[in-house]
Amino acid sequence: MSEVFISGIVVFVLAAFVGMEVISKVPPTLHTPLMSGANAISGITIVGALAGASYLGEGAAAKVLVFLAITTATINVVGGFLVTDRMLEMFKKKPVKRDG
Amino acid sequence: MSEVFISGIVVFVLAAFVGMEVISKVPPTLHTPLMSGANAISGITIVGALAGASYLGEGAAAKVLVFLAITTATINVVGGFLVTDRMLEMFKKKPVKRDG
Amino acid sequence: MVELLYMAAASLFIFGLKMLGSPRTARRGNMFAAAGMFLAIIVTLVNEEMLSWGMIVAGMVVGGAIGAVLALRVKMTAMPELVAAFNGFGGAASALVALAELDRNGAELPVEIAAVVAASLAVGSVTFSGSFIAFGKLQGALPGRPVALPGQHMINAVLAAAIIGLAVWGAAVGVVAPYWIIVAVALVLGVFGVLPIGGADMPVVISLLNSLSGVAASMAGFIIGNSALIIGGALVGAAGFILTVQMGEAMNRTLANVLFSGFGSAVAGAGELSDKPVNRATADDVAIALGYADSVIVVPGYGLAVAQAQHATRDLGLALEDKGVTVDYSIHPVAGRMPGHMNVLLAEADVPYEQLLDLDQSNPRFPQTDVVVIVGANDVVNPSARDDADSVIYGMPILEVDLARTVIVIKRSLSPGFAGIDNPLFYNENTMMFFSDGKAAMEDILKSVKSL
Amino acid sequence: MVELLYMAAASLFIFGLKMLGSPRTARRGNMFAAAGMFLAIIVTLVNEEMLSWGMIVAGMVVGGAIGAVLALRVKMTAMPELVAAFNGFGGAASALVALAELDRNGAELPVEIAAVVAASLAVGSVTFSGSFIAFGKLQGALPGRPVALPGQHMINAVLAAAIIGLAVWGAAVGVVAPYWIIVAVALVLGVFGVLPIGGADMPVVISLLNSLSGVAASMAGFIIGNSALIIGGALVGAAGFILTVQMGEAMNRTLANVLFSGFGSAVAGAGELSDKPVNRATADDVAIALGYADSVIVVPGYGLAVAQAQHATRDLGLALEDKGVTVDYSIHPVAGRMPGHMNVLLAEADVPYEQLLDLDQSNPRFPQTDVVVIVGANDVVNPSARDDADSVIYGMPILEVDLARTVIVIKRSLSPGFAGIDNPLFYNENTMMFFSDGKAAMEDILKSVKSL
Repeated sequence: MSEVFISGIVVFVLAAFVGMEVISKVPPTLHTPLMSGANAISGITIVGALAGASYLGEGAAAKVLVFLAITTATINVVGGFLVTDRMLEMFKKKPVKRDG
Repeated sequence: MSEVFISGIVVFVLAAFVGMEVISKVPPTLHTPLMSGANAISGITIVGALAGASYLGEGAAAKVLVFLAITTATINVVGGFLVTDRMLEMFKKKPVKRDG
Repeated sequence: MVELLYMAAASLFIFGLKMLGSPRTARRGNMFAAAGMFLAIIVTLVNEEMLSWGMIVAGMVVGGAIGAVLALRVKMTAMPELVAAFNGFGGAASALVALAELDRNGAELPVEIAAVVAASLAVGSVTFSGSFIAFGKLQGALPGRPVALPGQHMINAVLAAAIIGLAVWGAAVGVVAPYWIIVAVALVLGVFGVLPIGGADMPVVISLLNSLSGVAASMAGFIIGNSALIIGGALVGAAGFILTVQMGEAMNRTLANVLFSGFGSAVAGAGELSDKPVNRATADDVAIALGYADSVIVVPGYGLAVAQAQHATRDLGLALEDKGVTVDYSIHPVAGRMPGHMNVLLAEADVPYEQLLDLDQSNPRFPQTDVVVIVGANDVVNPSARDDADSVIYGMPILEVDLARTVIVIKRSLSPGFAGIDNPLFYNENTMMFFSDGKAAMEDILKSVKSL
Repeated sequence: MVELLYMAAASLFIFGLKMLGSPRTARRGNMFAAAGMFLAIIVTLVNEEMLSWGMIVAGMVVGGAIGAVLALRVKMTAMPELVAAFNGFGGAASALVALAELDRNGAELPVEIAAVVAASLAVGSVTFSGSFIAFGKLQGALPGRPVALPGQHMINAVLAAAIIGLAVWGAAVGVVAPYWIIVAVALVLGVFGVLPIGGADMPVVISLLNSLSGVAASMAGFIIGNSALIIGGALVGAAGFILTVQMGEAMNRTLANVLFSGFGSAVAGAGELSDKPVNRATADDVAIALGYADSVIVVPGYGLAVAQAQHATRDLGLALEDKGVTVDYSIHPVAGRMPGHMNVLLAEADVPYEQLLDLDQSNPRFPQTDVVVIVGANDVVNPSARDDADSVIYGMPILEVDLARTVIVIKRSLSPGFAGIDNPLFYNENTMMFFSDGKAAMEDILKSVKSL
């Protein structure tokens, strides 16, 4: 195994520990926005898609794959962060207008 | 900067996140054993001392340095884990003998 | 330098996730995470020699537009579908990245790279097809109840084994074909994996798919040797896994049980419905019970979301508060179709955060509560889980509403919940059944309360 | 493979630390961490071509024997000294590893390696000398009060700047000399850094030195490119840092203030002692107050440790419980000389975990408490921190014992605490002062209680 790959494993394990620790005490009320925010973070794969675009040759298949990868990842990223913000905005509303 | 060094930085940052998250909610009662256990873990530098012993040449200075490194690190490791265990054993004692 | 900037982006993800865990900081946390993503994208665009700007811009514009429209248009009741869909797109993106790398480098790979390519394709594809099956179930295009072929588990086990076999083939021989077959098999496995899972188990399924989309991204990170992907993916994978486990605990079931039991399939647990009489109530009866109570707790369930009754429910709550009644809302961890689903709906309707009680806060309160109103919930308030050791849901932590003085159940009919079992609560002396659609019921009760 | 085994060892550290955070699992957690260390050592011994077995065995036997004897012989009251000493050895080991690498490779190093060598030497040496100054203060060989040269802060700033200059020199010229000078300067800086810090601030200092010993190990890990050191060191560095911050918060002071204020130096805050009269009490007076109380809370401080009074205190507590009195113990976060110091002492004396109250649990109780007994605590119960905006300790969270019906203070004399300020509590109407050594006092009171 290459050094890069092994240090990748180390990084993976540590990041997984961080993920577990950070999440384990979140109140149920925030589970939906948390999940949708985490989902947006998993769109980081867009970086992989963009990197793929940097060494595109002439093959049509590669072009289609990379284009689809960029598109789907962007849906995930943009949609995920936006909808999370929309939800959290609702949570922030003050309990003012009691006259409904 | 070498790749190894950079991935070292990544590993360092992630491990620091883990350390912060893991500790931040510890009850005050356990602060002393926690600190003494953590202290024993910092004795991991013994691995560096042992590695140093593997390529010792003839220089007397190097020998002295490595010997001292192994000795001090071992004090830290052995003493740290033992005393932590001793403390925690006391915490485990059941509140039975109420007749003092 | 690039690596360190990626690390900074990953740190923003970590801070963002952490802040998402607390109501005060959650919104800023989401922005931190988004800033991390922005940083990672910029770094990538600057660093790589981008030869195909046209494609990049096109992909990001199309994807961004679709994502934004979906995010801004979606009804809060449809949030589980949307999150499922986004999960699916994320999984697809990771699999596509792996395919593109395969196309570029060919299939003669070091064994560990071959393994992560196969893993990325398999996990990404399962996430994609599984998420869209979940989407279909949640949206109503597919039946919510468990759907399974005979011997479904065996079929799925064979498919999973086939994927492993194909991965070994790919690694050993170094040809591209097995990888494409992995994609096909994994897509089928995703479909077959989610179809047999009932609607009530969706919170677990969505959490798990969320976790898998992270794992897929992380595997893609190993392929291209990018630590931002590895870290970001691992964070989400681990966080989703923790949530999945918590949801399982909230149902007193293991993950394997949720995934493989076909729980609530009509055959397994239907039992007989009791033919004992129930106390039928009218809107006026309910209004009188509520209007003269000191304390009322509302227990919402998925039926509330289906009926879009969250605003009507809150209007009733406000009217009761005007009459001096204390109103709170008890939310079971797996109420609805994703973790926290009910909280989002009630927040949308401006119910203040402090009135939302979780399981641990609720149960000590019921014995001192005058009236509990159940809207569209069933299994999570079924006392069999506590009393009947033979029940399939025995041991599941429930909201013990039967300890309140009076219980009002708003429901279309006596049909059982997703667990497919009868609910003794409905036949209790102190239970009143109001058969109606949730939203209409709330509006009728509100009218009656106002005329008290 | 080696790397993965190191990662496994690091994972054991993480699980171990996590388990150390909860009473039920703490002991197993320590064993997990020790198992991780064992694994890391074995992996290293197997992996490297060990040419000097004699030296390795000698070093480990000598070090192990010293460590074991210290760990098994130490009195619980001397725990802060011991942890300080172990910290010091850890820092020394990291600096020695860096020196050995320097000796082997020479000083012509890539700039980033030169930087971590300098950091490892500086942090390790500061940790070593600072820890042994703290040890001397705690043990009584050095004065506990702040000791400082005129212009000490300026001197220390110059020393720190000199270290940075030396590091630049070393990196630029590539000779060994500056690194050795760094060690010398850092040793002096450690001495000068800790000497001006008063005994009451030791919990912060010990936490900080603990954190630094982790940082030094992590830096050593960068030098030899070993992830076990990097991870283990970073874990401890971060954990120690969090504890340091928490201790600072418990005193309402910033880290900089603790380190640089010379807080409690006699000059700064002595003020005048009030010449108001106090209520002197005898052992019999105290015994009557305690014996006829319904609820008693004992507040221990460093004086309890100095007097070795933990067992006598617990005996008195048991005697009171036999008379039907409820007895609890309130522990301020910075009571004693290291975080959690008092908890360890009371645990040693078999006081059950449930009777140990922290700050947040204690304060709501005092107004309903009949008698509070203060043994060897002073500043942490000083109401000036709450009432007197001019006090140097104003804003520090205190145990509000003055709200209890009766307060009994056991103390050798009216001398002020480490903050060097008078304590208005002593002159209150409802305060009884019993001037005596802590242990003798407890034994006398016990005798009187038994004869009630």
